[in-house]
Amino acid sequence: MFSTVLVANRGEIALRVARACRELGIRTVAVYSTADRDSAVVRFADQAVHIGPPPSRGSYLSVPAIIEAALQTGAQAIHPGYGFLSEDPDFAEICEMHGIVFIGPPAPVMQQLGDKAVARTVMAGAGLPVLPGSIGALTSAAEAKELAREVGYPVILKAVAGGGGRGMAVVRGADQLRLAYRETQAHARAVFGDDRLYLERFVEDARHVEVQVLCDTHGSVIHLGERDCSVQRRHQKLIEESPAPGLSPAVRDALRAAAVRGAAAVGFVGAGTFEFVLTPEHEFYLMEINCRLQVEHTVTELVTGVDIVREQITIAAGLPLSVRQEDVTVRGVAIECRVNAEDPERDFAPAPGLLAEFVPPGGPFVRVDTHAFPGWRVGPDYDSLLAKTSVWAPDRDQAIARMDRALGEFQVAGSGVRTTLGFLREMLAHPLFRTARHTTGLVGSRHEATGPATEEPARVG
Amino acid sequence: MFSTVLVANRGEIALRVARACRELGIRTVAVYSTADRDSAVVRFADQAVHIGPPPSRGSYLSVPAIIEAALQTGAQAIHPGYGFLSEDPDFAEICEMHGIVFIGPPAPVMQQLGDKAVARTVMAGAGLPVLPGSIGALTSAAEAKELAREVGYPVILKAVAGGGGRGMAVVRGADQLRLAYRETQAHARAVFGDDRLYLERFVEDARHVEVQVLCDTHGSVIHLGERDCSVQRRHQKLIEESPAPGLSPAVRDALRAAAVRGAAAVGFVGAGTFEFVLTPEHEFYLMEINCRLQVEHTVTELVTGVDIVREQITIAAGLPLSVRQEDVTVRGVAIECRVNAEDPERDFAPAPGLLAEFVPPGGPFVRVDTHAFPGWRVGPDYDSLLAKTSVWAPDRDQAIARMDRALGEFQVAGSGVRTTLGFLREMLAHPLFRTARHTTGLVGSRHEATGPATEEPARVG
Amino acid sequence: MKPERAEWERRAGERRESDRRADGDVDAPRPVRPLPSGGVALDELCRNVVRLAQATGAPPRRIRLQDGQTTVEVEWPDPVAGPVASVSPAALAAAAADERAAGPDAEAPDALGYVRAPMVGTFYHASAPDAPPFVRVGDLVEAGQPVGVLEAMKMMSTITTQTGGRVVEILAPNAQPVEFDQRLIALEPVAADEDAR
Amino acid sequence: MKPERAEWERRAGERRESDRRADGDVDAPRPVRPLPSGGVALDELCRNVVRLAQATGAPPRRIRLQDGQTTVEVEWPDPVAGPVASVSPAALAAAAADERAAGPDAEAPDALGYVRAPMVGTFYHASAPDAPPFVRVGDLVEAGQPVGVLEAMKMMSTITTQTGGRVVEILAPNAQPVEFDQRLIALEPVAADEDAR
Repeated sequence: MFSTVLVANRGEIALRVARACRELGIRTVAVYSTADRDSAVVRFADQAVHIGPPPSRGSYLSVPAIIEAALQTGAQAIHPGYGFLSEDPDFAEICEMHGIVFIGPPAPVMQQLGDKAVARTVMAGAGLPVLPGSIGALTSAAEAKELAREVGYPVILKAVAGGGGRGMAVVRGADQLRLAYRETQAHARAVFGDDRLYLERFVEDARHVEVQVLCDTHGSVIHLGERDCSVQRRHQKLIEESPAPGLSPAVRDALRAAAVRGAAAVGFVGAGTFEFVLTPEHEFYLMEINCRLQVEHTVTELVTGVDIVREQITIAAGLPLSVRQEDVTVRGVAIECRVNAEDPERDFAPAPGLLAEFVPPGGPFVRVDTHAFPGWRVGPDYDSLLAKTSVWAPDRDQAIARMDRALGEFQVAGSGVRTTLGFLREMLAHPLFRTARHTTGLVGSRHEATGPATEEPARVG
Repeated sequence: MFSTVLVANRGEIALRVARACRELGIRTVAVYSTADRDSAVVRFADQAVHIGPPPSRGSYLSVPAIIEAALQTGAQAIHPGYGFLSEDPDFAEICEMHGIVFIGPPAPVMQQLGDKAVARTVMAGAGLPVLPGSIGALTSAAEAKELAREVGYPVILKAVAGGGGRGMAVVRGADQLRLAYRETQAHARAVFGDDRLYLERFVEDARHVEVQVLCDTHGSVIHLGERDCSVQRRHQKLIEESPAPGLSPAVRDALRAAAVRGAAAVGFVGAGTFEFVLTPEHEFYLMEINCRLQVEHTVTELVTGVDIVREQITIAAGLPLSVRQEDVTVRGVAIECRVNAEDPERDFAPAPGLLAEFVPPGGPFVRVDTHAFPGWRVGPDYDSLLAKTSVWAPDRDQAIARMDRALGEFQVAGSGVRTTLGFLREMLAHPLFRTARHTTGLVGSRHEATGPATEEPARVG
Repeated sequence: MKPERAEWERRAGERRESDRRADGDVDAPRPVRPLPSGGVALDELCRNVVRLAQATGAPPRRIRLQDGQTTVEVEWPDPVAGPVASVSPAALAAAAADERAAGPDAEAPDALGYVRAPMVGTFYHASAPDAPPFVRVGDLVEAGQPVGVLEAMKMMSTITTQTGGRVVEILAPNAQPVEFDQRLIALEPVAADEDAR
Repeated sequence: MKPERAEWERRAGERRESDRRADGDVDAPRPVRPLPSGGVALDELCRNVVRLAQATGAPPRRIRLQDGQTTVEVEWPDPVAGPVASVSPAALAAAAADERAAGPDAEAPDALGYVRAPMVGTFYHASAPDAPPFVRVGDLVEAGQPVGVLEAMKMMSTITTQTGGRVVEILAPNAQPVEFDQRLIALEPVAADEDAR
C-alpha cells in the first residue's frame, strides 16, 4: 500500500479522497491554489503544497506543478478526483514516467474512451447497444446531414472530446443542421481544442441511467448496481439515486451486464461509469463511459456499503477488489442532492460569498460531503458545488421524505450567498419525480443547446 | 397515524425524535426550558412551548407542564426520548388519562421492569439467566450479609429503583458490606426516593452486551441484534458498537433469543433493551431491561437499516412492525462515540461554554447526532453530551479507522469548552479495544462505587 | 411544506432576536468571566478599546483576550439593537423582522412591571365565566392581590401580583393558553403617595 | 495515531497563523514575534488597527492575534447593519477577496521587495553545483538580472528579478523545494543616485 498519496483536486472531492486515505493509514498531501489556501482539505491533509494562482490552468490543471509537488512530498500516487486532470491520459502517462501511480484507468484506456467516437465504435464491437449514428468522427456538415437523414431527426451532435454534458446540440430538422454543426464545432474547438464531432439519434423523454463498475488488476470486473441521474438542468445533474427506480429485473440485469461486458472488453482498471440513455420503452443505449470517480458515487456507496474511493486506491496499489460480485447487494434506496451556491431566481447564476452560517443536516441515514464551513468564502474561481447531501432509507418514499427533511434543516447564510436548497425541494416534491416518471426534461431545459463556454470542466458526474 | 407529536425532551435526542416525526409527515411540538430557548429542536420543530425554568424538575420533569403543553397544542402523542420521564409509569398513565398516547411500553410493563428486583424475578421465571442473588428486595444489611456469604464475594448492591449505572456499589468482602449497604441505601433514597436494594454476584472482567428488541401491538416480537457497550467510565457508556465482537454464533443466538423470550413474557410493546453481563467464559446474565430508546440506538440503525424511532412511533400508532425477524440482517459494523463537553484532564468535569467553532465530521458512512451548532451555548444545567458520532464500515478494523478519522476532523472550540474527543481516540487506539478483548474495566474505574448524586438522570443508554 | 418552511424562518428570526438579547442589551462592556490576575490585562484592554472605538466610530462586537489561564471576553450588542444614528433600510427590515418574530415578551426594558405565568396553562380573567374580572385596566392593585386564575391539569390556581401598581394592560386574553413566564398583565408603578390615597 | 494527531494540531496551529495573517495585516506591519506579553501584544495590535482603520475608513470585522499562549481576538459588527453607511457590502466583499487572493506572503508592503517562485520546484542558488551563486547578500542587482534557477519537471529555468535593488537576504536555501509564490530573495530598494553609482 502507498504510504503517501497526493490529492490533485479541491473542494468536497479532495476532502473525500483525503478521508479515504486517512482511513487507510496513508499520509495525504493536498495541493491548493491561492484561492483555496484556507480550504478544508488544506486543514485536513498531513501536508499541503501551494501550487499556483486561482485560475486552474496555473494550479489544478498544471501538470508540472502537481508532479513537482508529488516529487517534493514523496507521494507515490496521485488521486485526481473528478474534473480537472482526472480523465487526461497525458497526465496519467507523465505520472508513470515519474514513477508515480495515477489512481485511475491505464492511459491507453482513457485515451480510447475519451474519444467518444472511438468509444462508440469499440463498445458497439463489444456488443453494447449504441444509438444509430456516425461511425467515427464526422468529416463535414454535408456528411452529417446525409447521416441525419438516414438516422432520422431529431439527432444530437456531440464533440468527440466532449463529455460531462458539454459540447452538444440537439438538431430537430435538416434546415438547422448546418448552423448547429458550425456552432458546435466552434464550441468544441474553443473548449476542448478538438473540433471533431459525431452524430447520434436523439431520444426524447429519455432517462439517464448509469452503471458503476470496479475492475482490479487481477481480472475481476464487477458492477455496483446503477444510478438514475435524470434530474438535470442543462445536462448538469442535480439529483441522483440508486437503484434506478421502476426498472424491470430483466432491464436492470441487462444494463449491468452490458457495463461489465464493456469494461472487460477494454481492459478497464479502477472505478468507471457506463452512462446509458433509457428510452420510454426501456430500451437502453450507451452514451459515454467515464474513467473517473463520479460526483454521485455516494448513493452507490450507501446502498452497497462499498467505499468506492477506497477501492480505487487499493486497486491502484495492486490489491484485489474487497468484494466479489456475489457479495454486492443493493439494500434500500439512496438519493443525493447537489446543493450549489447558485441563485435559482437568477437563472442559477453562481452566488458566491462568505458563509456566515453553515449548519449541514445530520441525524439518521444522512451523509453530507462538503468542504464548506462557517467562515469559508465560496469563491468565484471554481464550480458552485457547495455540499452533497445524501440519504438512505429502506424505500424510495422514505428516502424522499428524509431528503426533504434534511434539506429543510440545512442552514446556509451569508452576504450574497444563495443556494439551490429550495429548488431541490421543489424538484423532490414534483409529482413526476415522486412517481419516478421523470425524464431529463423535468427541469425544463432539455432542449437547450450547449451552455456557455466556461473555463472550468463541468462536474456532471 | 398521529398528526401532531410532542417531544418531551431536549438536546440531541429531541432533535432525533423530531426528525423522525418530520419524515413521517407528523407535526412536531418541542417543549423547552428557559435555558433551551435557542436550542436546535426549538428551531426545528413546527411549534415550541416554553414549559419552565432551567432546573428540569420544573420543566422536563414537570408532568403538568408537559401535559398542558400537549393539550394546548393538540398533540396526540408524546415521545419522551431517554432519561427524564421516559421510564416513568405514572407519567405514562397520566398521558393515557388525558387521551394522549405515551410512546413507550404500557405503564404496567414499565412499572414491573422498573423495579429491578421484580424484573429479576419475573425474568428468571421466564427462563432468562440471572446472577445468583436476592429474590426481591433486601430487608436489612444483615440479610444482605447472609446472602452475600451464600453467593460469594464480590457482590454488587443495586438500588431497586436504579438503572443507568447509578445507585450501585461493588462489595469485595464481608467487612465492607454494612457500610456499602448504608451508603447505597442513602444514595438511592436521595436520588430515586426509594431506598430498597437488591444484591447479585459481581462478575469481574465482564462485558456489557445488550439486545435491542421491538414489539408491536399485533404480537410481533423481534430483535435487531446486539450491542457491546463495555467501554464505560463509572458505569457511563462512552463507546458502543454493533454487533458485539467476538461472540460465537451460539452465544449470539442465545442472547438474542433470551431477549425475545423476555420481551414476550412481559407483554412488552415498543422499543426496549435487554442488558446482559457477559463473563470472560461467555456466559451471560440479565442485568436490567430498559423501557426506552437508548442513546446508542444509532449503531443498531446503521447495521440493520431499521429506523428505531420511526418504529416506536408507528408501533404507538397501532401499526405493525415494518420488518419481520427474517428481514433483519446485520450488515457490517457500526460504532458510536459519545462526545461530551467534559475535561478529561480534570476528572471529566463538565466544561460548558459558548461554541465559537463547531464543525462536525462528515463524508462516507459517518452520522452525527447533535443539537450543537456554532453559537450554541453549552449550559451547566443538563448532561454534557455534545454529539454522538457514529460510523459504519464493512468490518471492525475499518470502522475503528473511520471513527478515528471522524473524531480527528471534529472541530470544537469555545471559551471554557473541553471535549472528550482526544480521550475517545485514545480508547479507540487501546490494544485491548482494537482486539475486542476489553471489558467494562478498560477505562479503569470499574471498582469505583456510585458516582456523585446529581440532579439529572444519567444517560447511560 | 410551506408552513413548515415559514415556521422555520420565523424560528430562525427568533433565534437572532434572542442572540441579540443574549449579547447584552446595555452599552457597557460585559466581562464574561472575572479574572484572577487579569486586572491589568483588562485595564489595558479597555483603554485600547476606547482608542479603537474612537478610531472606527463603532464599538467592537466582541473582544477576547487570553493569556495562559487568563481569558477576557467582552461582547457588545449588535448595532441593530443599539442606538444607531444612521439606520440603513436593511437594518430597519431586520429590526422589523425581529420584532415580528419576538412575540409578546420582547419589549424594550421599560418602567412597567409584569405579572407572569408561573407555568403552562390556561389563563382566566375571572373566577367563573359569569363572574367579573379580577382586575381591569386602570385598577390599582396591591402586592398579593389576586389578578387571575391559571388552569393546568384541570387544577385552578389563583395568580397574585407580587408588586402593586396600576393595571396598564391585560396582555393575555381570557381563556387562552399561556406559556411559562409569559407576561399576563402590565403594571405601572405608582408613587407611594398616590398609592396611599 | 500519535503523529497524525500531532500533525493535525500542527496544521491547526498553522491555520490559525494564516487566519491571523489573512484577517489582520493589510496595511500594518506584522508584530515581530515572540511577543513579550499579552499587554504589549494588545498595544501593538490596537496601534496597528487604528492605523488600518484610519487608512481604510472602515473597521475590520474581526482580528485575532495569537502567539504561543497569547491570543487577542477582536470582532467588529457586520458593517451592513452597522453605522458605517459609507461602505457597501460589495466593496467589502471585493476588498476581502483581494485580501484572500493576496497569497501566503501577503504582508504589509514594507520597504523590501521580493523575488518569488513562479511555480513549484527546486530552487538553486547557482547554475551548477560548483559554480558561484548568482547573487550574494549585499550585491546590487538590476531588473532582468538572473538571480537563481528553478528546476521543475527536470527543466531548469532561470529566475530573474523584476526590480533592481540590494540583496538583503537569500530566503530559500539552495537545492531545496519551494512552493508557488514563495519568497526566494529579499531586495532593498536602492535610491536612484545610489543605483546609478
